[in-house]
Amino acid sequence: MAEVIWGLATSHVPSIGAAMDRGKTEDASWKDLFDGYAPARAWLAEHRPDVAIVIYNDHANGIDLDVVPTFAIGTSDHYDVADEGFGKRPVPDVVGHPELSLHLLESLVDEGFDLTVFQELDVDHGLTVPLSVWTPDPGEAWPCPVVPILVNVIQYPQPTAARCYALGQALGRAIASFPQDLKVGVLGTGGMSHQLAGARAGFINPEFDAMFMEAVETDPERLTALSRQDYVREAGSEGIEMIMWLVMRGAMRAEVTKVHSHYFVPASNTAAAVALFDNRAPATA
Amino acid sequence: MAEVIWGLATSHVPSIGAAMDRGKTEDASWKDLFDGYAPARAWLAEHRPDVAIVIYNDHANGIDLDVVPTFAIGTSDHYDVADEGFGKRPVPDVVGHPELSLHLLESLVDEGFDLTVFQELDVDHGLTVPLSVWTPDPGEAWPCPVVPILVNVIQYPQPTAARCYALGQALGRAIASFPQDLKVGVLGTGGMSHQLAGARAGFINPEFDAMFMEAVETDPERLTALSRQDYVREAGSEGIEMIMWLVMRGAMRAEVTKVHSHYFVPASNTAAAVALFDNRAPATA
Amino acid sequence: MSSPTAGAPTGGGRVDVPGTPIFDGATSRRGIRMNKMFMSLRTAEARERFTADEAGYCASFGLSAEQQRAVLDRDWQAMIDLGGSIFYVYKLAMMDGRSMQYLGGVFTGTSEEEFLAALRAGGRRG
Amino acid sequence: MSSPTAGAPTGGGRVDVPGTPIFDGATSRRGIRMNKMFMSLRTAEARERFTADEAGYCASFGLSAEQQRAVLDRDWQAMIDLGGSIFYVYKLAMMDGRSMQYLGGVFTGTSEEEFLAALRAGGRRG
Ligand SMILES: [Fe+3]
Ligand SMILES: [Fe+3]
Repeated sequence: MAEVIWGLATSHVPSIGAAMDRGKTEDASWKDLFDGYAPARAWLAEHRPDVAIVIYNDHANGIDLDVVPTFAIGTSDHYDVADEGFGKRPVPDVVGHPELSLHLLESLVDEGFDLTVFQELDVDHGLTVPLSVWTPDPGEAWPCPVVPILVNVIQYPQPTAARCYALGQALGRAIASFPQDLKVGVLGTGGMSHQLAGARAGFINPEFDAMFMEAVETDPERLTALSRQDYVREAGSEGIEMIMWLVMRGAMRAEVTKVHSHYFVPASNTAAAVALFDNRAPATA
Repeated sequence: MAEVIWGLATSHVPSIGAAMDRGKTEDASWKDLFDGYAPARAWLAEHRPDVAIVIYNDHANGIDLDVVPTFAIGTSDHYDVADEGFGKRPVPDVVGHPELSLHLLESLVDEGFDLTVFQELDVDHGLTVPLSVWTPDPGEAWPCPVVPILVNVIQYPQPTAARCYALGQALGRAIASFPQDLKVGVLGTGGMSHQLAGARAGFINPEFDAMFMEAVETDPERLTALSRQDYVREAGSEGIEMIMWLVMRGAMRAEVTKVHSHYFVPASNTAAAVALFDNRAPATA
Repeated sequence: MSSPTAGAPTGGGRVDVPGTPIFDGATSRRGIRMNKMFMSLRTAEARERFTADEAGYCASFGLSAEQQRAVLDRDWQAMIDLGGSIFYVYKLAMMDGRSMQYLGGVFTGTSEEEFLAALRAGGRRG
Repeated sequence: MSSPTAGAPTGGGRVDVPGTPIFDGATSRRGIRMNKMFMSLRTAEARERFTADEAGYCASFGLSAEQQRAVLDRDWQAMIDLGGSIFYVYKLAMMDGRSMQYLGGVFTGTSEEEFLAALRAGGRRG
């Protein structure tokens, strides 16, 4: 059976990728963010999974608005890095894991999650920036194959936080029932608070973010009780994408151990954060 | 509030449309089928809804295999009739009802159905043949606007019968909560038993079809207990599309009154059927 | 583990019925280039280009050598075996003026007439 | 009426927060031609065609007259009001060498520098 060994929550702001691609990580405006990644990266380098599941959303790069799926999964063996309008990021294309993708699809549909299947998909910064946060220097290839799971967070009505958490719980069961022994890392991406448009553009809410960061570790059910209105009001119209962290969290055990977290304002217009959770029961003393 | 006034279950075999388009409905091989439609058409002509919801699947005309949604809804004000490879059917394009579409979408997503939204969609025989079964001579326009709801019945894993029925029940609640007074007709399309490929091609199962026809009226829950394996074995690999009748049935009252039904073998390779149900409580005597 | 969804706990699982091709995810992955090619044949312009150079047209869609051979030879069973969906394969059959009953004859090892007669007699039984 | 789905009964409903555009279904329907045009600008070839004839390019995507005016005038607020999604509108801003902080200044009635300073000071509060 496959096992989730860790969960990594991280913002996927494009400028984080751009700062890395352009060698600006030591600049004054970025150094604290990247220094904050270091302990997570060091731990992750020691805990390499066989496959990673990345929960993310597309931003007008791989999917157009004529088709807007609430939840989708890629089943390909290869995902091209999208050209978002300024050339492809200088990072490797993404290798897929179709066998795991199809197993997850079948399990999730059988549990009543109405996934859309992408057999072809270009992946944008929503997926590649989290891979870069994890692995700054991938060389020729990312550390392992990836299964992309997409969530509609852009067009109302987004799935509820409770539905995202339920999807994560079903995902955890689906992973556990995969017949092969695989170590799995799960990435929940996006957030934290931010708003790009409107008179409230530039909105950041560190109190809400702190509450969310604490609760996602210790009391995720609390976050499932919040409505769309709560998320948009407290986290901003784009901060609602934090519901994707709940998919990751749902796939993990009730008790997880935080390895490291870091919070930084601003990455572009966003409160950027990283939080890494160990999913294996603490070793008995 | 909107109200479902009737449910119409009907096969959507392309040759039924072709027979109508080519004036062959009086031919020996077709006459019994079209005579069987007459009582339903007569009743429907007296019970015209303000909007119709058509549950159907696409057949390689409006959607390609790179994106396969389990459940989807169209939200457009206009759906072109697809050219399936032999010219467009000589029938009107389909007018949409975006306000109802968006209301249904919001209600269904809030109830935990993970719909995909189609803002643009060409509709194929899966949708237009049922409209022709209902209205053989539409003239310039179909009787009312249409909301298309699509179900993946072509690529395993299809949604379960139970999930389709649950979608229908939620659809019924969503219709009831629409703020405008609208009379709604619901069409569940596809079936009955048939199989197009494999050594079992040409398979027809009238006993299963008779059981299904009876149970969809009086005991639909019984049909939700059947597995994918049951449907494919008993109804054929394409007959599984009868799960779409359950979406229609779920949107209706527990007790419905059958107005008319008819069963005919073969329309092409298919056991063709029509079944019309009145959803309004019988008038008190 | 709770029951997460109404309409979920029953009815799932894999399908395996003798004589019945199941168009599942692995099959669809195998056939996607070929099925996309079939779907393209909806337009007259594409049908003309296909007819003018079948092999070149197949190659432009990235079909495997086996798939291309099946298409050029009109080996309908092989198209299904190599990942074709019957709804997509049928686009090519229509182009050739072949009916679904002709294909049924091919799949069952009988003639179109015999297949049609079996349907008219109430269909074949599993 | 039963509870049909875990994760369903809580958390739904409409969203209405002052100063916060909600990209809902009606908005997306209004903006789809314009948003498709913005998305097309990912390729250099499309950007060149757009630059050579902005009005003609807009017309080829079927923008409304108001939408076309908003695009040609770089009226960013109007693009949002007329159904633009910020992620799509941003494709045009990038072409023009404008940052998301520039847009933030436009939306909040301040300069890019002031907007950036507010972010650096911890962000704006609702
Ligand atoms: Fe995002
Ligand atoms: Fe069908």
